[in-house]
Amino acid sequence: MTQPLLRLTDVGKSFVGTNALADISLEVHAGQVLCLLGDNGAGKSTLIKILSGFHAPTCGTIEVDGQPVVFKSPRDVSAYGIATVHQFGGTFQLMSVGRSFFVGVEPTKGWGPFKRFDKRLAGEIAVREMQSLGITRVTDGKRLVGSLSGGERQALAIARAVYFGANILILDEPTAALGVKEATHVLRIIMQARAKGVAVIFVTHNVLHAMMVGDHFAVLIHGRKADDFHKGERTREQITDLMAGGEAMADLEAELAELEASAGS
Amino acid sequence: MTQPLLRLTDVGKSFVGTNALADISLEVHAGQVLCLLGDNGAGKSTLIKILSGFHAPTCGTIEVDGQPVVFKSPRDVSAYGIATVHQFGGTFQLMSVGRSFFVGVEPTKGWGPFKRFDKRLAGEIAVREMQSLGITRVTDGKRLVGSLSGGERQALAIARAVYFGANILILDEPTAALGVKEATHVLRIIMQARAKGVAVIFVTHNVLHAMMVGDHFAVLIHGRKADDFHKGERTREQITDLMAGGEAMADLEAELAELEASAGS
Amino acid sequence: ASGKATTGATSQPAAGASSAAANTAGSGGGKVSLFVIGGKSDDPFWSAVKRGADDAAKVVKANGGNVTWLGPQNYDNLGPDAAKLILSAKSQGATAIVGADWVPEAQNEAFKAASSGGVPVFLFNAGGAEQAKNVGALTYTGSEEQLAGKAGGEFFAKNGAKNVLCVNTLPGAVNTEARCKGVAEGMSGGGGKSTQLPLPSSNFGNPTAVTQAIKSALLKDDSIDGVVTISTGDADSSAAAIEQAGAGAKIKLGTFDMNEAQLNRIKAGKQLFCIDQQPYLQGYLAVSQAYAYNAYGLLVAQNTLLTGPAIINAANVDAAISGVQAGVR
Amino acid sequence: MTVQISGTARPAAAGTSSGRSLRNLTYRPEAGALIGTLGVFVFFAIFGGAHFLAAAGTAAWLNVAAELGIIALPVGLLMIAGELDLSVGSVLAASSMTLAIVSGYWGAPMIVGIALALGVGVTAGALNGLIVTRTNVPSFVVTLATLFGMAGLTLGLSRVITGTTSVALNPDPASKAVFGTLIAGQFEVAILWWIVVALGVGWMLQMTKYGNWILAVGGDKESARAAGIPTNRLKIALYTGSGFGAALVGVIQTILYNGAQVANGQSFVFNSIIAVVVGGVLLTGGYGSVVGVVFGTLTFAIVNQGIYYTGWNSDWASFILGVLILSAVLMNNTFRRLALSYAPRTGKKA
Amino acid sequence: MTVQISGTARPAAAGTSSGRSLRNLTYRPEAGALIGTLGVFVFFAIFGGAHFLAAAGTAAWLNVAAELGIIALPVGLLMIAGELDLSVGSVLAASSMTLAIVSGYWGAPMIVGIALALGVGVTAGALNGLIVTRTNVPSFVVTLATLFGMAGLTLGLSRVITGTTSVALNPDPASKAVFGTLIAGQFEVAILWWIVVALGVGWMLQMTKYGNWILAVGGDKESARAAGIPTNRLKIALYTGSGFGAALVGVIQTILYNGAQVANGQSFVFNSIIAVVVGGVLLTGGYGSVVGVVFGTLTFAIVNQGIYYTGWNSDWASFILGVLILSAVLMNNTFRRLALSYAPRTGKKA
Ligand SMILES: Nc1ncnc2c1ncn2[C@@H]1O[C@H](COP(=O)(O)OP(=O)(O)OP(=O)(O)O)[C@@H](O)[C@H]1O
Ligand SMILES: Nc1ncnc2c1ncn2[C@@H]1O[C@H](COP(=O)(O)OP(=O)(O)OP(=O)(O)O)[C@@H](O)[C@H]1O
Ligand SMILES: [Mg+2]
Ligand SMILES: [Mg+2]
Repeated sequence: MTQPLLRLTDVGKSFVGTNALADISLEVHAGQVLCLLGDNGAGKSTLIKILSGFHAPTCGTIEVDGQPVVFKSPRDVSAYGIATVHQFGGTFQLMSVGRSFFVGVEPTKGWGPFKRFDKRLAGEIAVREMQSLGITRVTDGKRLVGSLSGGERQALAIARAVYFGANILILDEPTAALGVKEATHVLRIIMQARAKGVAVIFVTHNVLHAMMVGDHFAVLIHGRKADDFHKGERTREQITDLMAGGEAMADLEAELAELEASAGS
Repeated sequence: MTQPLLRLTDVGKSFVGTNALADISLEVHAGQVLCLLGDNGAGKSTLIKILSGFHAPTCGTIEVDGQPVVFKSPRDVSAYGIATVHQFGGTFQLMSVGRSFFVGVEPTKGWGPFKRFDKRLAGEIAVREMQSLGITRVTDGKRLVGSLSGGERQALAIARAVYFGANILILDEPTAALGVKEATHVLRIIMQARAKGVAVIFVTHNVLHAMMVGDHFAVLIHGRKADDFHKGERTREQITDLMAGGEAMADLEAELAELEASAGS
Repeated sequence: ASGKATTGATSQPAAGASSAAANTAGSGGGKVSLFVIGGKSDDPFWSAVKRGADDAAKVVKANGGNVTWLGPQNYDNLGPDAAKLILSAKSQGATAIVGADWVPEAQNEAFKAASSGGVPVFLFNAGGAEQAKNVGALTYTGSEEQLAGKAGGEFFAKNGAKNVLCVNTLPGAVNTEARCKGVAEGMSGGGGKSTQLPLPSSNFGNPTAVTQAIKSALLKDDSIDGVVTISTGDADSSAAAIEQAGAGAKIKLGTFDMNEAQLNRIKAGKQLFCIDQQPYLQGYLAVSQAYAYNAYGLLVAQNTLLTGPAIINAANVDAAISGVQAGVR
Repeated sequence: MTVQISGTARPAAAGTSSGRSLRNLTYRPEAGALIGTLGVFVFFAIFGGAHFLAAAGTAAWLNVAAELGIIALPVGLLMIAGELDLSVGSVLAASSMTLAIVSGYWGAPMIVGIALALGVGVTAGALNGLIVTRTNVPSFVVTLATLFGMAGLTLGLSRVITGTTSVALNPDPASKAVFGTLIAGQFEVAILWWIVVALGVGWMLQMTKYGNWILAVGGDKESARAAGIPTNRLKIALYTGSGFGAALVGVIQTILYNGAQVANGQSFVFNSIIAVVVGGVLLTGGYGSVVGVVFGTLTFAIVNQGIYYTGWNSDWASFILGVLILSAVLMNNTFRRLALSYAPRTGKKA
Repeated sequence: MTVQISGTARPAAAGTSSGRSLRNLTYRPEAGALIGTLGVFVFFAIFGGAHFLAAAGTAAWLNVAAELGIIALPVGLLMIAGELDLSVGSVLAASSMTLAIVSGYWGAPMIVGIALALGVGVTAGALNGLIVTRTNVPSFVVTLATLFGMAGLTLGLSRVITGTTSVALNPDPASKAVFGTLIAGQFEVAILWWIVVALGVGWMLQMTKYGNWILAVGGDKESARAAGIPTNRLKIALYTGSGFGAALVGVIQTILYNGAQVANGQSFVFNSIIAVVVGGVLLTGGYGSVVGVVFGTLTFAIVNQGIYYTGWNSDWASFILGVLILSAVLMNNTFRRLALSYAPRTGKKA
């Protein structure tokens, strides 16, 4: 097999009094989608924050392209062509769409001391990228983010990550606040990125979304990697049980079906 | 048919420069689940905020049990046995679970000037109600909300609404941040409430969840009611198209399937 | 004035109180513990008072006693804060208290509690003979704000001023109000008048805002032919304001207190006078008296020692400059 | 001015029974404040010597604490509810001038003057509350504007009415006894008032539903409103309370010191905020306790007065104050972090 | 102290072309501030008469504005980044005493004194920044503590070194010309410094990526960090800037007035915040502009000085100031609400 773009070996993270993550080993390959699954509080976001340089891991090593690296800050990480959409946040209410899109990676024009932020270009790119996600109502890069709807904001964050995720694109529950149409657009974007050879890490609680785009699956339970498999190696029921933290969902679903039946009668 | 518990007639809401909602007429019956569907920015949360007394409608009338009412504040509304889980928020980082659960409806003991907030009772009830939602790891009502995981917090808000929603229970995307197990618990709770004769209004972007628990469906597109139907009157494809704001999702899904096929090869 | 204090130790009231042994006159110097209640420590005027007190304290320390200076951190709550300091001094076993009586209504009870509790009290800087009598203090050393103001007003009038502006950057504070009131009194005695220019706290400590405010007042009313300020910093601002208003020839400048910059101006003919209370002397004499009384039972024959007001003008400015350079004026 | 709070969910691996009770202690907001108070007390007990520990020394800081505390307690409630009140300095001055003018200058009965003085405070507080809730202008700016505005109004009116800025008052024995007496010749009767206010405010915050409302409003205003709390009325009531507290201190000082000055009171603006923050209340709201504020007030008063007992050059008083404030707040932050990671051992049933 | 912002998504139904350019105007943060400045100018032009409009009257408020502006601009950047700096008052005093002592009392060359004075400001600013970013204590508390601490340190050291709290300085003509001259006998050279600082800060905020960083950090600190902005280094740099601004004003005043006093500068603490907030900067961060801060500074200076040209009794100055501050901020809030509901007409291509 080819060299993985990103390799984690025995990565762990403790907070004061909490062991959020332990012994995580994973490989992420170019042109593949890794779905990160797991119950609430399983440690998915914590892992994402380590990969984006937001948290430093307590132990373990990270390799990019076979070279061991230490991510010192999120800024450090973006130099590797890694871009992340975090579970919450990532947009700035009172900034324009164009400014918000390019926070931390501002395009400049001019040279030397006269180098300046090219706001017009920023606005144009931001609007173009959002429209490719199906958001057609945003047409002015100077519009304030605070005037966008929740879904439009989420789309802005995703568009940004897609634009800058040259090598690795990390999405933490990107579709949670999106409607069906917008969610489908995001899935399409993921597939397009994969086709371009980008490695994607995709966190979701939606088993259908996961099965639709995932090539490779990793399941976290209580901060540990419980399973790790490829597309087609598990049934939907098995995956659902794993996502529920290893509990058998069949009982609960049966109970639900029963309630439904009794109500429907 | 019986008298509806809640009836909206031609309700509308404008913000400065925006017509968020117009001409909404709806009926909510005891023992039924009304699913409110619609694209991002369709106006679902705005409608919910009107029903919870958070916003005043710009026009239209609201009747509870056949009596016209004007909701002056959220406090006013809770007197009718209506409880709401809003899309975001609803929990207080630095308060204990017990205090947070009972904000605004504190249980008291003692009498006269010595009437005081019964914190022990509050903690016990809060923990008990959360456990019935499948959250077993929270066992102390004095624990601070800020130390709960995202899903646990969402569960706390839902448990609170379920507890106080004597007549009408309103849930705005309650399962968005939840794992599969917790989401299933919430669906079960909705069915149990319905069985007890509570009227439920349930907002979701998940078509499966909607079809599983909904008795009656209302779809908003651009702030107007586009469709209104009962269980079984529409196919899943029709519902999906409606949720996408009236656009045909088939094309997009076909494109997606194609991408998936080409990737899978 | 009464002759109460003139006969030394015998005038000591209620000497038989519980802690009297350590506090009565003539304890020999070993256990002397003097407390001085003075002004805010970053105030240039009080800086000179403290310098005098510190110099006097050298003698006290050389004889095994000690002197402690207590000052409020600001003048925002002057009466109550000062009263608390007096009680604080008493509670620390002061053998004598030297204090300024800025707000008699607020402070007198505390002073009385000290003097009637067997701790000799010496007033200085503010209060005057009348309050000294009221609180049972042995002497008063200092000037009086209103008297000093009156002297300034009279000096203005004598030099032909008709309409004097009294710039008050701490409006509402008891001592600064008294200064301006005194100036008005002195002016009206000489046939002129004086109005106050109160500047809000949002200008305090910003010389430019003070300068420009004074300038506008001068532009607004061109009958003004004299400006007097309540502190040296404000005098610098006034000088700039007069210059910028283009009225250097017409408007005479005076100030309460002094430092080198003012004296240099007087010498250069750009300022008329400073009203000097000789703050160094206030500190020095008051502490020395308290020490002499505590240690040896000695008491000066006058119960009021006036250290001012002295007017410093071109005639006597050279002596004052050398004093300033020594840090004592 | 945002405070980032990081949540922790799982309990620490293990803990002995005594370990648990210790954690219960650190879990309370006042724990850091208590340690701060003890710290400065021991500090000055060592450097301030016997006089600091004697009755008179104790009275010195208790008196300062009492007056500050009567203002800091309602201001603390406001801060827990997420708002600031900078106007207390001018409210104090306005109410004490009112009393001095009405009962001193005009010679009306004391009771009338006291009632009007307290009325001025309540009105000013309600006005602050109305402006803050109606306009959504940040309370920092609103109360800064009323701080300036009321100071100007007090100065202007006093001068118009009395021609001066300092008015004397001869309180009758009854009001002297209630507001301005020295118990045992040392201890201000304000200490009793402080205790009364602390008990009342403490009961309200800890024991009644209103306390829960205050915590909720400070934690998340929109969610609190959604949960059915009348947030605007609550805030107006809290502002009224802080106006009342400032006016009460104005009355006490005027009667105790037999008169009022226009410039009085400004030092309470920052000092009350310092006392509250040192007492463990979060500046951004939603967290704090009355016991903490009481300890914060004591800490401030001990530092403020203790310096005079050390015999050190008082030039350095401000410097020491600055350093001690910072240390005390750092201590609180550590404890708040511990509190957030508090969770009971899983073995125990709820 | 939270500000609730409600978003609006859809464009208003219709608008003429001139309506659109008007909305483009109201959409900028400085629009409210500009109207505030014009308002108070017209007000005092009417009530202040010819003297206010003459060169001397103009110089009066321009001089005050210039010095305040040199501090308000970097403080404004900090506030856009979501932090406060209350310590500027003491930094100003410390730097001006440094210059007076080094070049006046000790007689070192002016250039050395000026360099050390500015160095004191930069160091103090960096220290603030380090403490704020390292400890997560709210900047209000940290800079309040340094405000007290530095004031005490300046007082203590001045007295130890010079035995007094007021030191004279005889500046050489060169430094007088650069920092402390009056152009045309009226206009302080500080006005030019203010213009330089405003152009520099304005260029940075509007034109460079650092401006984008500042807006982002103030809008949401955690998201900004996640987006790769070195938030801590940025904040330390901004604190250094406000320390430098305060020190520069200290140098200017010391040279202009030939000496320094320990107690100077405290009025800048609140005044700079007022100027910034009146200039349309959001107290909670994330929104504001340099042009707005300049207008806010002018508004404050005009009100501050204009009162003296009206001939009204200046006892009421504080009162008028309070009322005008509140009106100006209310005006801004209205405009910010309009800005948030701004959206282009849908017919137009981006
Ligand atoms: N900053 C922190 N401090 C302490 N504990 C934390 C912190 N962040 C996360 N945790 C804890 O670590 C665990 C894993 O959290 P994480 O956010 O990674 O879960 P997740 O898998 O993303 O869950 P969800 O599906 O709800 O988003 C949780 O128990 C959480 O409470
Ligand atoms: N307070 C407000 N001020 C102005 N416009 C608002 C406000 N709240 C909502 N809107 C606008 O009203 C429309 C409806 O918003 P709403 O939040 O009801 O959508 P929604 O259906 O809940 O969407 P989602 O599925 O993303 O939650 C949107 O265009 C939104 O931008
Ligand atoms: Mg997560
Ligand atoms: Mg919604």
